[in-house]
This record gives sequence, C-alpha cells and structure tokens, in this order.
Amino acid sequence: MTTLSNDPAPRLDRAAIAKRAARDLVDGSTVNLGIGIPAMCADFLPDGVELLYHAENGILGFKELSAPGEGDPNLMDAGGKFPKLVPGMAFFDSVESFSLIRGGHIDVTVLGALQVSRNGDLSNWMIPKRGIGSIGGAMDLAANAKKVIIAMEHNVRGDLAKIVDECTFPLTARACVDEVITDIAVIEIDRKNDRVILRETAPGWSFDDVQARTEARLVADGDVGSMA
Amino acid sequence: MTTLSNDPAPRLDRAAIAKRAARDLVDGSTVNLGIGIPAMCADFLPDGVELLYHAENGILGFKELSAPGEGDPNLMDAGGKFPKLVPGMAFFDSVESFSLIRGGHIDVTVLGALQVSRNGDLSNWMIPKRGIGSIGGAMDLAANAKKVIIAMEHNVRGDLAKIVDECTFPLTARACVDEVITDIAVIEIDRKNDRVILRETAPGWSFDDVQARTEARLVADGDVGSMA
Amino acid sequence: MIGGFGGAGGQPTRLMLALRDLGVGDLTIIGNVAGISKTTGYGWPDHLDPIDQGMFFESGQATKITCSFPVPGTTNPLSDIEKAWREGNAEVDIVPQGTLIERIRAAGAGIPAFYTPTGVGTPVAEGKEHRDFDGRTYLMEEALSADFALIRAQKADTRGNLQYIGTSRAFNPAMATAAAVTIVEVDEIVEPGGIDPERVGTLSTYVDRIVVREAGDPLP
Amino acid sequence: MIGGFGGAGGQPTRLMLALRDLGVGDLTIIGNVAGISKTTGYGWPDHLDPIDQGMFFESGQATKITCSFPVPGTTNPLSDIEKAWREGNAEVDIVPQGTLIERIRAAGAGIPAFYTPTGVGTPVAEGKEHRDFDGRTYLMEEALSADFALIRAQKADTRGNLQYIGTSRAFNPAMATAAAVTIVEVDEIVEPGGIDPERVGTLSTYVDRIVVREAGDPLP
Repeated sequence: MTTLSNDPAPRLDRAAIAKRAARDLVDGSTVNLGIGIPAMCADFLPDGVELLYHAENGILGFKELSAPGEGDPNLMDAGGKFPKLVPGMAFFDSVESFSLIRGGHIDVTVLGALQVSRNGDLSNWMIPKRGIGSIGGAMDLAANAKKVIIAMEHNVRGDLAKIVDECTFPLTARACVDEVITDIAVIEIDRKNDRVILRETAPGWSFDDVQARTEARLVADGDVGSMA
Repeated sequence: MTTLSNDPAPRLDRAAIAKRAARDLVDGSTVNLGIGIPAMCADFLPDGVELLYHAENGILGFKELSAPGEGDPNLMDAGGKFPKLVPGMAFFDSVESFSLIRGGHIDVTVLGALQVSRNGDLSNWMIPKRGIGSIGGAMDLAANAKKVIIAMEHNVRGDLAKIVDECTFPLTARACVDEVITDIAVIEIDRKNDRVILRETAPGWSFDDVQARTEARLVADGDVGSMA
Repeated sequence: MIGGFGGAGGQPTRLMLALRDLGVGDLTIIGNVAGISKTTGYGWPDHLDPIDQGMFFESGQATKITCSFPVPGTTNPLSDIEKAWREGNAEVDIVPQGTLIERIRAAGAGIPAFYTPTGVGTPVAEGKEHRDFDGRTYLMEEALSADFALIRAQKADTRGNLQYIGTSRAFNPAMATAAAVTIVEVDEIVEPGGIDPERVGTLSTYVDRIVVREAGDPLP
Repeated sequence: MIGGFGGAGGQPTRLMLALRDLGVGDLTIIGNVAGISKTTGYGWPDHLDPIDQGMFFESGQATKITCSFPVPGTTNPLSDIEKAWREGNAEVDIVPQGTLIERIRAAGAGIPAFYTPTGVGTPVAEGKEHRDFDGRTYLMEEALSADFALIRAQKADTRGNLQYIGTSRAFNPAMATAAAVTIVEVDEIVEPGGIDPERVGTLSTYVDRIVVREAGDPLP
C-alpha cells in the first residue's frame, strides 16, 4: 500500500469532513447517520434542508441531540445518545426499523469506513488482527440504502491508503459505496463505468497529491473542484 | 359414499352443536372461531370459562357481539360483524394477526367443513363443481392452530357422508383435524394411532347408527358417551 | 393494491370510486376479502349500501385479482367478481390470507421469498418449491409488490405519518410499504405532533400522496 | 434472549440481575448491542453505573452469545465479552442486526427461513445458501428461537398485554413471540383497559410471567 507523508497543505478536521458531507444530503430525504464523523453531519445542514433522520433502534424524525449523558434512556438514538422529542417523530420496534432499511426505503446513509475499494466494496466492521468486531446495522445499511456516502479520514497511521484496489479487511457489503468524503478529497465511485472519479480536493491539494495517498487509480471527469 | 335416511332419533340443531363444541374450549385459551356454527360457540361458554378471542382482521380479546348490521365499521370481526369494545382488547394489523396464527400461538380454532378424512385432512374452501372458492384465513388456521375442532352437520344432502376415507374436495390442510363435533356425534381423529374414535353420540343414536352415516371406519375406545 | 380487510372499515372507498370514475383499464387488483360486500353486506352497517372491489370488474376495468376471499359462500346472486370469472373476463388468484399479507410485507421489507407451512398438500402448493426444515414441510412464497397502493387511515400529519383506528389497520400498513406509489385517504390532516409518536401506524417514508375526505362525508 | 437494543432503555435489567444471582450456568445469550455499556457508557445517562450482558461472561455463566454488536470500537479496557472470547471461554456469533431481528421475528411468526440481501459477499455469508431472485443475490437465513425471553416493557395489564414507551421497543416485541417462556419486567401492572387497545405493543398471548419493579427503583 501507498505510504506517504509531507502533506502539501492542512487536512480538513473531522467537523469539516462532516460539513462537506452534509452538503450532499438532499432536503426531505430519509437519512441514517453512522457513529463518529457521520453523526456530526447533523450539525452542518445547509439552510432550508430538512432531513428525516432514522435510527436503527426505532425512531424516525428526530433532530436535536441532547448533550451526551443527559436525557431519557427511553429516548435513545442508535449511537447511544439521547435526542429530544420532536413533533412528528415516530417510535417503532427493530422489526419495522430493519424492514425500512432492508426494503430500500432509506434514501442516504453516511457511514465511516476502514477501507473502500475501487468498485465500492466497503469494510468497516472488523480489523482482522483483532479477530472480533461489531456489525450492528452497518451491513443492512450498506447493502440496502439507496445511496451510501462514506465520511472518513483519507489515510490511517501516517499515510496508509484506505481507498484501495481490493479491501483486505472483512467486507461489510460489496459494491455499495457511491461517494467518499475525506479530509483531502471528494471521490465518486462510478460503479457503472468502473471509474473512481476525483470530484474535489481540499484547498492546497492537487490531483496528484490525492492520488499519491490513494491506492485506487483516480480519474477526473471535467474540472476537479475545491472542497472549500 | 354412504347414503342413508331413516334417522333413529332427532339430530341436534346448529345451536346444540355449537354448545357441545363450546364445552371443549379450555379457560384462558386463545381461540379463533370460524363463521357459521363455530361463531355460535361464543354464546354457550360454560360458566367460569373465559377465552381470548382472536379475529383474523386484527383483534384479540373481544367478547360480546353487537347485533349484526349495527356498530362501528372500524370495530369489525373477521366474520364482518361488529363486536363491542371490551377492556383488555388489542388491535393490530394483518401481518401481526397472521404471525400469531402461523407461529402456532392460537390454542384452538373451531371451523366448519365440507369434508374431513380419516387421517384429519380438511376440505372447507371450495366445492369443485363451482370452480371458485374463498380461502380467507382457513388454511393458516387449519395448518397452524395447536388444536383444530370441526363443528358441522354430520351429513349433507340427505345422508351423504362428510367424514370420509379420503377427501374428494380440494384440501384446506392435511392431517390437521383433532376433533369433529356434529349433529349426531363427537369424533376424535387420533392421527397418531390412525384411528377415528367415536366418543359420543346424540341421544337415541347408536354406534352403528353413526357408523352407517360415516364413510370412515369408526372405533370405540372405552365407553361411547352421550352428547346430551 | 387496495387496503383494508373487506368491509367498510379501513377500505379507501373514496379513492376506489375516484379510480372507477377515472376509467383506466387493464387493472390488476390485489386485495383481501374482495367484492363480497355488495351481495352479502359483509362488513357494512345495514343502513348503508355496500361498495366493494367488484366495481372494477363490473366496469370492465380490472382483468385480474389476487386475494384470499373473492366469493361469498352462497352463489345467489353472483358477486361481480364471480360473474366476470364465469364469463372468462377475470383471472382470480386465490391466496391464503396469511401468505398474502406476508408476501406483501416481504416486498416492503426487502425479503424476496420466505417459507410457510400454510397450503402444503393443497391446491395452492401446486408448482411451488417444497422444502423441509426440522422435519416439517414448507412452501416457498415470493414477495408481492404493486405500482400503486390505495390505503385508508384515520389521520395523517403533514409529514405523512399515519394513524389507524380499531380494526381498520388490516392490510393497510403492509401495503403502504410494498407499492411504488402509496396514496392514502384520511379523515383529517394534522400538523406534526398531531399524532402521538407512540401511535404512528405507518411511517411518513412510505406515504406519497394524502387525500383528505370532505367534512361530513357520509361514507364510513 | 435478552430484550432491548443495548443501553438502559428497554433492557430487563432487574431480570438480568436476578438471573445472575440465580447462578445457573451454561447459558447461551441472544441479544443485540451486547456488553459494551459497562466500558463505554453506551446508552446510559452519565450519573448511573451501566449494567450490561457482559455480567454473564464475567460470572462464567454464559458460554455463547449471538448478537450484532458485542465489542466497542476501542479495545481499552476490554469488555467482559471480548475478555472471555480472548481467553477462549466464549463463543461469539456476530449477526447483522437486521438479519438477527428478522430471524427472531421469523421464529415467532412460523417462518422457518427467509432470504435477505444483507451480508452477501461478506464473512457472514460463509456456508449459507445463496440464491438469486430477479438478478440479485440473497442469503437464506433461518429462524432463531429461545427457551426463555427476558424482556422489558413500561406496563402490563393483568391479561399480559404490554405497552412500550419510546425507543424501548427495539428487540422486545419480537423476542416475546420467539421464546418458549416469555418473562417481562414492567414498571406497573394495570387492570384490563388500563392499556389503550390501540397501544398494545405485545399481545397477552405471548406473555407467560410478569415481574413488577418495586416502587422507586433507581434503575432506569
């Protein structure tokens, strides 16, 4: 795998990754946000965008999070935090919650990843050397949401690539990822045409800078924009 | 098929069949009553017996029926009649209603029949020469209730037998019937030992009288009692 | 798909009448107890004239129905569905009720097929895969979806969450999940919060169009 | 089976403590998010000490768990389940959450097996039947039942109907249907009619025993 350092410019912080990912969430969508950076998207929705948030444990339509550690244990989200009651919410059980997911009724899910392959395979539930992991709702979401956005750091431990030719970690789902938003780039996985398209780079980062930190071969399709 | 007339004594009327069937319903059971004679069982429960009635359209725990044609269309039973609201009732949808049935959670169902075979096969949804019929919940109930009681008239069109060696009408379910209660007899289908046991006869009816009106060969197992 | 159980409660009667008046043809209907109310009064209070799915066969708009209970026990008078069937103008696909609702639920829940014990050894098993699990035989049944679901609820909020009442649930919640376009007929539309979050029977995600009854509509 | 989602809400914590104190061994646990609260605080308000299914591995009573989320993302400190697993004292069967709940639901609903798209091409697909429907590949998954379900509800009526609140439903209603004996822990028991018939979350048919919390119990 590619390992580089000497970044040409600062990388985006986690909040900035979430903020960029939030820009791709379309008003009125039913959305499931994974834990970590994905969950932070909720703090950065563009004006006028309202989403219908779904959490695996059985809520649709929640919004504001209480501070972690406060709140009512019977009003939890799937990340173990406690949202507030919002008019228009609905509660349901896990059977219905996963019928919604598996039935393809979630418009977008934003998830974290350990690896994404050039054809959109996703690994995000187990590091092989640990030997044990947690799947939760990730396999159902990745396999069945209409759109899968990955929000993550581009590299790990120095400059080890996470966007790879083939995932070496156990898979979560095959050929599921549509878009990857990282601290240095926005990348589209164009599965239909078997291309990995670099759409945007962080300020100060060139195509070649991003390619050097990405194992999968990138292509441009028109101009490469700026994440700023 | 056996055809006889010259009955040795009067046959029970439909209400009396229902009354006898009701005696086999155990306190606290979850029970689904089919239309016709089975539905009439509710009028003849022995003192101290309380049942949890289930109707396919999504109620558990209803009791008194309103007069037919009255009542609230949103409080209907599966027979299209309108029960009254009873404390402790529950409403649910058809998915849950048939999960309850198919999952084997109905203790007893009482159904009508066109034919019952010696091994407990049941035909009750279509007369072949009509060419079209209605299944409704009958196949789910017959195949999956813990106990299937048939309440029906013993013969049809004169003395044509309905308790037969093999059903000639389209089946509802195989090997499902446990007990048949008719206007002249109570018959147990002992599937385990491949016997059709005559348990009781109507007053004035002998074993041979009932056998003569039954195609399947009957046996006694101890005394034959009276339905009175 | 047309929701409800059969009878007046939970049936999207106004939407059905609108569909009939629209006059579109070559319809395949999916329902449960279907087309028996007009001749038997099934599920309708005595003082009202029953309306049922038979109207689409009477009008010649429908050519096929998949349902569990298309004809009453008696044949006189014939229901509109049986009449059309006898005249060779209707294909009638009779499915056990539990299998029918589970196939619809499966379509909405991303399950292409499942196994059921119901129907083994009967005419409905013909041509179907049989398979044993733990010594019992089951049939494989496949998901059943539709282009449109016409359903009925008591009320909707402006997001599209639905609340049902009493036995009017029946096939409505599952059908809402299993059609490309779900249209719901309600008595009332309320602001978000006008439905208790504990009482939402169909999630807004499944609802595409809401039609509100006129105040004082005499239909149940 | 132990109900809830993971976290304090909907978890039958008093029943779990009672099971631990009972000391019975060789348990196989079925749960969802399991055993991560003690080390991460997951789903517990800050001022409370979290209690989770890990206790049965700490006590040596359990030898196996089937669940979707048995270990937190970080390894320091190790959860009781990961500790037992590393020491070779626990078999851990990790199932995608949607497959897990659907397998439990199937057991209660008389469905021995179904097909799901989830897990195809991943380690969970190993050894499972693959089958294509309409050009997409699915896995066959089988029903999952248990001898006992320990579940949690807000209240029960004396018939055994249960009412849930908020996100405390999760795995509880399905588990209630899938065990030979279902034991429920509630805050309150009421007369029939004390639960709105529109709000019954689990039908009395599924409930075998009801245990009522003591008034003022500090556990959530």
